[in-house]
Amino acid sequence: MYIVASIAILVTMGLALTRALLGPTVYDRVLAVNMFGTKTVLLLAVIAYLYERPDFLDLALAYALINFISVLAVLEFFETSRRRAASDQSPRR
Amino acid sequence: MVVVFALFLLTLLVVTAIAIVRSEDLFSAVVLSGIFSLLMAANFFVLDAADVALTEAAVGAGVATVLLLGALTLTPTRERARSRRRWLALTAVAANVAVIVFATIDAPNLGDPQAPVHQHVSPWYLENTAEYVGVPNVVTAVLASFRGYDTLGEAFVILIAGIGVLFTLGAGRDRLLAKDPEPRPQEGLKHHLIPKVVSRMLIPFIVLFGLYVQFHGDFGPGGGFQAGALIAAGMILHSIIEGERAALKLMPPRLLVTMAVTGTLLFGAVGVVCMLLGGAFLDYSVLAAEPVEGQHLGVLVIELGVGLTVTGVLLAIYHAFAARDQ
Amino acid sequence: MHQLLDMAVWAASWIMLSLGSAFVLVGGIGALRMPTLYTRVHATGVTDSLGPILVLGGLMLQSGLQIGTLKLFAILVFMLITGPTATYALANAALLAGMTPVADRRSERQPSGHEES
Amino acid sequence: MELIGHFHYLVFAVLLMTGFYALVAKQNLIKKLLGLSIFQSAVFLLYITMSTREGGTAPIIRPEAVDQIYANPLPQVLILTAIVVGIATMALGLAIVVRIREEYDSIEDNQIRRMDRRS
Repeated sequence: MYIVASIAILVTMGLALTRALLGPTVYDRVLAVNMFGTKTVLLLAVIAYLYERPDFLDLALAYALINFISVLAVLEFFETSRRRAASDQSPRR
Repeated sequence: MVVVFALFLLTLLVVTAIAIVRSEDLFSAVVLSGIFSLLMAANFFVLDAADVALTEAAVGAGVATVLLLGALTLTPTRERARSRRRWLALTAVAANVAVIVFATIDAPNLGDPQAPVHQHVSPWYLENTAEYVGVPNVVTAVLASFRGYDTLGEAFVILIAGIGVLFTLGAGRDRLLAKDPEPRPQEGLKHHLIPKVVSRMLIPFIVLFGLYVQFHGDFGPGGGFQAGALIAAGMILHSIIEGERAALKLMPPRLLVTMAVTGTLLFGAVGVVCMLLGGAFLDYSVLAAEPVEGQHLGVLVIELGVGLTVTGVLLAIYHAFAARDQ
Repeated sequence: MHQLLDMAVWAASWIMLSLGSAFVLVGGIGALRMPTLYTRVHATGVTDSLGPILVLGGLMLQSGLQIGTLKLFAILVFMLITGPTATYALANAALLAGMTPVADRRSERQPSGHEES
Repeated sequence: MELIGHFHYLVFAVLLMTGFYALVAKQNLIKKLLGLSIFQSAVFLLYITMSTREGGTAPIIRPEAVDQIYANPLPQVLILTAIVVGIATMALGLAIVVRIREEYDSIEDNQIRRMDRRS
């Protein structure tokens, strides 16, 4: 049963990767990464049970906590580049 | 069955790597490298390397993407020039793949217990860790105690890399603080209410979890390297949300550098103290009356040193990039 | 009586796990097949909350009361907090960059500077 | 079975050479650094592959499990430290790229060389 769940998650990871490769916009790629992250958390949790070592859930916990930092960093990246494009047109030193 | 999962994950890994190299948009390449890191962590986990997977998770999700994005804000995000002598390079690369595959034909199968790697030191480590160091996590024991010299060297490499970054980019940070130290209302993502509230709620938990990983490293997956990266990720989140100036006010550059240097010095000092107490360099058995107690103490202290170094260096590096673009 | 309860918990956990896997898979298919960015955000955003609830809930029922359950609960709580935040941040970034949500695929507009060759 | 046992080595070879290709053929300096990190990851993968043992589990001793097989801790220790060192050195590389961009206003290898020759 764990195996069925992990196969579903793995297939979803494959689909998310396809979306990340196809694009078409950068936001689609970021969406795919975020989705990939949540699927990784689930996969790690399920495999920890499959291996019968639930003490390895620390790993899934770490991902659950810090996965969205990269999405926020992307948001900040866009904000910074937009702010800069608005404030000065000249090349920055 | 899990072996089949590993095959699937590895295939995805190769696809992602090729996509990273092919993509002309550097931003997409960086985003894809986030997926690459997730896949690496999943692979490490499937291959029974929980500690390594935790490190990759903490570094890849929390720090690497953010650093790359920080560099991309300072550079153009599109690749302009076409590849040079593409076919020559492709032929050379294909030939090399063939050579490596040929060289690994005789290599032992995956998980072969008769493989030479499993014959020499590792059985000794696995059997005697409980007796000599007394911690369940053999990886931590080998890292901190048996191969302490190596880890000391790595800590110094990290410190030196951090110093290098500060020498290359550092001036901008002092300029930022000297020019206008007060946090601005427009800075960071403060005007996005939901991320702000959620992050303020999460940052304590990330740091708490980092401390748990730091001090629970003897018993479960964890240790100084992972904890340092996790805590750095938490503080980077704080900096993304509240803005660069607020973050620098909370943890001034001087403090970060002090943390990094103190960590490595602490590591080295433990070694010297061991020598002064009559043992060998980094032989913690002499630190307490019972050798195992001493080992425990030594492992704890040097993991703390490593954690301090990694946190300090990673945060200093992040701020060096982030303050540069202001 | 105890046996019956165990059976019920066991069955419930398997049902949750399989339902969760189904939702996860549906989310993946949605992310791939939906026509525009915002519909894709919708597909993944919803299933990224429901899938973990069911999968991790199923695992929790499997493990019974132990430290692992607590960790699973923490993972679930953090995922439920961070997932929607990430989705929000992403959709917000796209909206601010000038991508308008449209119902028709042909009129999907891509802002200059963000499309790729 | 032979193929499954050696698939990791194949992936190692392909990843290593993908990274190497980016290093030698791409002109963009950040792309070169990404290639370097892929190269590095390939080596990590090889080491971790070597550390696994059939029927084993991660080397965290469980006293209650008798005759449990554990993976080899030594490669894991080496790679664990190498990952953090890798990110620190990549940051150093990125810092140098940023400085190059500030001096030359370009991060393309061939353009930088051209400017060097002209001056």
